[in-house]
Amino acid sequence: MSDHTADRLRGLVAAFLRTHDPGGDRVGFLRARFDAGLAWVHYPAGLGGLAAPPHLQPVVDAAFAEAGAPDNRPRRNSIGLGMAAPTLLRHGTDAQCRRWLRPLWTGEEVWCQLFSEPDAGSDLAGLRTRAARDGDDWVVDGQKVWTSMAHEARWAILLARTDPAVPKHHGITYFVCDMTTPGVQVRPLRQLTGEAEFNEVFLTGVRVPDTQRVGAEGQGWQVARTTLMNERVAIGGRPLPREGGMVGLVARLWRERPELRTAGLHEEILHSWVRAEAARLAALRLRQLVAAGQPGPEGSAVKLSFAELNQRISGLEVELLGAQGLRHDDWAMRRPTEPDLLGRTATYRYLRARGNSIEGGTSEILRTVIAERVLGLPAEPRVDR
Amino acid sequence: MSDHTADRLRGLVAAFLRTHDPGGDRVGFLRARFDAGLAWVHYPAGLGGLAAPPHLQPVVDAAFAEAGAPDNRPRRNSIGLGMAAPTLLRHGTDAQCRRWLRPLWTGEEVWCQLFSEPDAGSDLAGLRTRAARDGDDWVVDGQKVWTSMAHEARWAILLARTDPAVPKHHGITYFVCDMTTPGVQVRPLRQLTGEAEFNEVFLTGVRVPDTQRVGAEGQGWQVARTTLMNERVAIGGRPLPREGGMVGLVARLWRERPELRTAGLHEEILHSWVRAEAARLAALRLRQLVAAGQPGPEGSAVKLSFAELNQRISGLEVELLGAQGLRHDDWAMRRPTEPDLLGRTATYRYLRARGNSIEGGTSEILRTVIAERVLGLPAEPRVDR
Amino acid sequence: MTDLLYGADEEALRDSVRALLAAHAPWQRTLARLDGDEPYDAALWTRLVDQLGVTGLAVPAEHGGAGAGFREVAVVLEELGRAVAPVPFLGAAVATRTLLACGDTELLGQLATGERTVALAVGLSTAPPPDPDPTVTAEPGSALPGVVARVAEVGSAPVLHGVVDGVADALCCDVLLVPAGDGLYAVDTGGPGVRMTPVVSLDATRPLVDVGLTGAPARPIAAGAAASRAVSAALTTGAALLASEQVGLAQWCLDTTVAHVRARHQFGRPVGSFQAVKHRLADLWVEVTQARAVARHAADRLAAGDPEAPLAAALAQAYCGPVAVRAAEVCVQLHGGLGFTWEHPAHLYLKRAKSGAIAFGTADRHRATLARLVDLPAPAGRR
Amino acid sequence: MTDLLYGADEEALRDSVRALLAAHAPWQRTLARLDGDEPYDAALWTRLVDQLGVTGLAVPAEHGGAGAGFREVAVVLEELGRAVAPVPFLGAAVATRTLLACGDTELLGQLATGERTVALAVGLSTAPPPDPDPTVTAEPGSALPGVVARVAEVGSAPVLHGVVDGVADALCCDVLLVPAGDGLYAVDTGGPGVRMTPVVSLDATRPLVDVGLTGAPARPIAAGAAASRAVSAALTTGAALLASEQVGLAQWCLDTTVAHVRARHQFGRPVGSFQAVKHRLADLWVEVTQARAVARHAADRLAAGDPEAPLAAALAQAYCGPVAVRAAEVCVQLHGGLGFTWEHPAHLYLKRAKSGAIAFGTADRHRATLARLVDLPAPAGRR
Repeated sequence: MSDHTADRLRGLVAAFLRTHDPGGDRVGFLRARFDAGLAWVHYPAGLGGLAAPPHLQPVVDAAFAEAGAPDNRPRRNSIGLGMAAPTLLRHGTDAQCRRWLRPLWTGEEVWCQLFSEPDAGSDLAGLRTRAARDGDDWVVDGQKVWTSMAHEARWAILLARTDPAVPKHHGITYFVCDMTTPGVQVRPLRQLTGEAEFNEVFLTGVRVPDTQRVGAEGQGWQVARTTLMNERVAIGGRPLPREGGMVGLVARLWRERPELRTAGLHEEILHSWVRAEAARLAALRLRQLVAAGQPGPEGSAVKLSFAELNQRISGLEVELLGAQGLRHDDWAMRRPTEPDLLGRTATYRYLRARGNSIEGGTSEILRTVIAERVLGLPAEPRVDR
Repeated sequence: MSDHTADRLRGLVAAFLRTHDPGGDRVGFLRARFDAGLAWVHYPAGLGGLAAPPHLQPVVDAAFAEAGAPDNRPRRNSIGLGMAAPTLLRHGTDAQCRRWLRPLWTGEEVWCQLFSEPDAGSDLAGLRTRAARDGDDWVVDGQKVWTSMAHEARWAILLARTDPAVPKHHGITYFVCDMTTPGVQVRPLRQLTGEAEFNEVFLTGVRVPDTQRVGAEGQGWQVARTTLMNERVAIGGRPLPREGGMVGLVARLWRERPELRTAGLHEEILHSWVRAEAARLAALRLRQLVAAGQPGPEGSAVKLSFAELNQRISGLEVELLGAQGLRHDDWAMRRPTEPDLLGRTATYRYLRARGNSIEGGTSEILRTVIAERVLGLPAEPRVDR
Repeated sequence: MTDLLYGADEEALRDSVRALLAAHAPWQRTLARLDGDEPYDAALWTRLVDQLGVTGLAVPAEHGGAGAGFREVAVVLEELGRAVAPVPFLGAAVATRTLLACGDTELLGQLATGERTVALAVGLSTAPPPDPDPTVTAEPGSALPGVVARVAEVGSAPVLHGVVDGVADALCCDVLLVPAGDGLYAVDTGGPGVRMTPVVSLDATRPLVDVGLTGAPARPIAAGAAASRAVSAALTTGAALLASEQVGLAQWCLDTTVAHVRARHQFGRPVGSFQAVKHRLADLWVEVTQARAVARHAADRLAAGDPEAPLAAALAQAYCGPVAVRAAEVCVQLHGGLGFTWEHPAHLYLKRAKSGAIAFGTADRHRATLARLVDLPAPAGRR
Repeated sequence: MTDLLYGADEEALRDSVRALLAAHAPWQRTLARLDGDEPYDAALWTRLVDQLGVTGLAVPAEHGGAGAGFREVAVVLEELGRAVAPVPFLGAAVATRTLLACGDTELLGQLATGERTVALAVGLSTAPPPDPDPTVTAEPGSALPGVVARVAEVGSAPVLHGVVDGVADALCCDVLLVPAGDGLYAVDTGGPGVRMTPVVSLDATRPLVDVGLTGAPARPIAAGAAASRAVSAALTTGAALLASEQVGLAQWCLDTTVAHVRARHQFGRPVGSFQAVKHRLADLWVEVTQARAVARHAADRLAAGDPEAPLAAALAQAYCGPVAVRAAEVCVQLHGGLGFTWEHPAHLYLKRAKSGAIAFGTADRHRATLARLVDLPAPAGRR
């Protein structure tokens, strides 16, 4: 147990704010906050933290927000903050942590993820990208897909096969790849909304120094598992007020446009409202469990049900709009850096939400994970190892 | 092609009725109808038929029904008529057909089915009942479950393992078992409705003459597959008028009891009505396909969707009844010979309908059958052969 | 803010109840009772009251109770739902809320100690009124849900006439709280003019009775708006607490089914290794997880006396009732033929779940209440 | 009795349409069109009209048509749905029904031969009126769905003013049939006072236009109840026929998904060997099978001029619209990341399906119509 308390941390923030102007230089302020251990308070001292309990992080964030301090634009660097940082902390060397964590946290360096491949989606361990040893470097060749932020990222976390002779999970190694290295080619991947949030990344003779290997050679799968778990919690972990998600948009529409109401859609909106509120309370309960030091396995449930809800509610919204639901705003190819599920049109939301049950682990995979890890049901007979 | 036409068969029925009084001795009338080839017109001459096309059977049945002739109480002998008879016709010897088909069709001898076992339900081929050769007889030992009509039946179709040394599907043989043989013990199997439609049957040293074997030794699985397919068609094949099934009961309740109506249940009854009508039209289309000589694979769909509908609609009916839905008629142990899904109370229907997705092939098995045989999807990796 | 967790005291209480039920109310005993004449397990009830003091949990200490609250009552109900136990605890909790609202401390004290068993004489299917505030209705009496009895006087003492059908947890009770006219009355079931006719109930572990009153002597305990508010609060309490029972029931169905499909083999594999079975149970687990949060929220808001308690109760019945039914239906289905037999306990849970989906109003009525409370109005007029 | 099968002529027609579409409208071409300026495929339309005479199918031979009927039109729509083809055939079929009802044989003849393309100027989301018999409404004009234009006169010739938003299959049409005042008028789109503004449509393969009329010269073709009946019949026709398009679309989604999961391997196995995937596709197959029967029934009753055609049409849209949406959603999901890309055709089907769920009224409106037609009335008053 640490001797940190919420009050003590609020005191540290207040002291920090007395010597650092939240309205001054943005990057300078964030660097100083990192150096003061007030970035991730549960990280070790020297790496942005104070080794405090994780549930005190919201206290610190709230205190900075109240003071009008700039944040580190977390949605712009969600891979870096949600996946790369915890993996580096757990599996990286001290030198790696010192090189990468500070500019990652301040947002000076954005990160992306080179995991999925055209033939290795749900079955990520089936990946084919090769990394071959050459002196102090690895030479990487292959193709990755579904990489968000690749066109803005400085660094990527990368999974590549370093030993094709051993069974599939065993020959994979985890690297950090500099996206400015020659041989890294990024192409937009247009999605059904017309725009391209994601990219394909082609790796041709890309040299990655062995010092950028994370974890032991051949241990990449174990290293990645930490990260994949973090991705799911990151997606599902934000707290919502009542009607805070998509259901709020359709509820507002219902209230403001009485001429659209029908008895059938009334039942549907009530069903959706009930399910959204149940999912919200379950997510809140998960946060309370985590805060009480009893993290449960409910994280996968949160992602699964928000995907279903987003799809159901956006579909309802389009039908409720009727004539207007037949119209879209724009099919032009664009390059957003993050999905905008509460903005744009209902048709955009409906289409974009289809991806919620595919990205970050398909709903099918999540159900299997729940069945096996939570309920303890037996795995299927395996034919691929 | 045969030269039978609907008109010609109606003429034969008319001629038969001129010499046989439909109001006279019931069994005598039915025996004569069988002998005239007007029982199953698509069966061969001498075995109750005239080798006519199957779609002409309804013409003959309608003509007899119009004349007020007695029927053979088909629901009382559904295993005999739907499963045993077609199997005997296809796989039985001439002597077997001549011995069994006539009293089966007239209803003088009721049949039951000894297939399922406590540990072999969906995986029927995993059955353990043994039949060992002893001279001209087989000696059968084992336990069977879910046998309807066993307490009234004279004969049973029986699957037993005759060779435990070969893989599971290969060592099974198909027999006809006389239910009056010593060693056959029938015990009621009480179900969740409180009554016992079904039985457990214990077979202890039961002697079955080899002349009652159907098909070759070890070929029982192939013989049974014919029968199992027939079971599904038999369950789904009856034609229904609009609102002819359970949906008619709940629609009548809705019309007659306006005080029970709520907006939420209105949507639910409309959804159910739509699904019931869609299922009915699909079943009708299947009949039209069969009549046109283009039998499709839709039979499994019919059974699957009627099970779902019965469950959904009876559940709705109980809720619509409200206070009255909290009451049942009687939990006493009784011995009905068939389910009465349109009689008794809504609570009975709700409970009894739970079995619709289990009996005669679970809904899970049916979905797998559709996926593999209709859609051509690959089987799962098998670990049991 | 709402507290959705279980406190240490609540966990200790759960352990005690579960241990007592495991020792004295295995399902085999409950099942055997169905063919007997005594649907309630009087001995079990005595143990719960005497050893664990369950009827006193929500009663303040100064009136002889434990001074805990409805969060604790909800925990007990989770365990009773898990065991589908045939005891009149839910009815006692509803009666407790009624008496707390009326301020009838004497009867409350007797209820708390188990000296007398009390039930509210309202049909089990009665929903809380869509508007929990009776002041908006014109006639005060019309806001009393379930009013079917009328008041007369013999000398200066009131007597009641009428019938109340389908009352739960009343079969063995000593006192009925009867809404009649525009008031609420206590009627001694051992007195004259009271006839209790048992009903063949869908859920035989919660047997109903039809109550007939023919000049039954009655003691007024609340009148007018106070009576309306008491009955309304009682029905909201029933709806909120039933959700916890449903969570316990659903969890049992899930746990039992998971255990079964792990053990049962078909096609040379555990049934639970088939993906469609796994995914169905994963979806059910998600629903049970959410139902637990929803039920906990309803209990917590009830215990806090929050004005949003009716909203939380409506949400609880809109969500948890259907989840419990689905859980019981999946339990029967995935047990295959076994789940369809009388000898397996699954049907006890199925009948309790389906009965619970009607108790205190069906889910659609609670959705309609939510529509009012969260301003999602029905379309004006007909479509 | 209703005939739910396909006749030999219908199968031959299907083969011709399918072959033509395979040769001239592969999805790659349709997809590429989305980034261009011409959403409709005029060349494909010309082939369908000239080589196969699709616009004449439902027109009697004496007016220059093929004298087939709406069953055959439905077969063509199944194939167009299967190919998500960007041609204005559904609109032409609706216009045909309008003109048949009005008895305007000259325009009908021009439509049949393809000399002129005609569309009914009503927003695509307009549902058939719940009561198909306009005599029950008090004002004759009020029974005209989609009326937004008004009639004026210049000299003795009528001209129209107003807007009609979101009209389908009108982008390239020569003649609009416009409900206005209490009549129905033919307006030449090449004439003065007509402005057609293209809409960014959810389903870009069925592009909508907003029609603006400012003193557009118009020729009356029906008035009063006859006009109402014509528009009502036309909308019922649209609802009934759209179901066949939806069946074709759903069947493509099912077939394409089955092919994909048979070929795609993950975890060393075809994705289609996983039980949850198999069961989901089996359920979808059951739904598509039923949708086919329902759509066939609607086309057959329409062709037969049965008084129950409105009931069959309402059933068709209550059932087939949601099935098509589910099929397209399953198609995207089971294609994984691939199905989410612009480069795979799944989204063309998804957008057509979702758009179709609104076209001619959403499923819930059709359920409400069914409630009237089969005597399952909504609860009186509010809950």
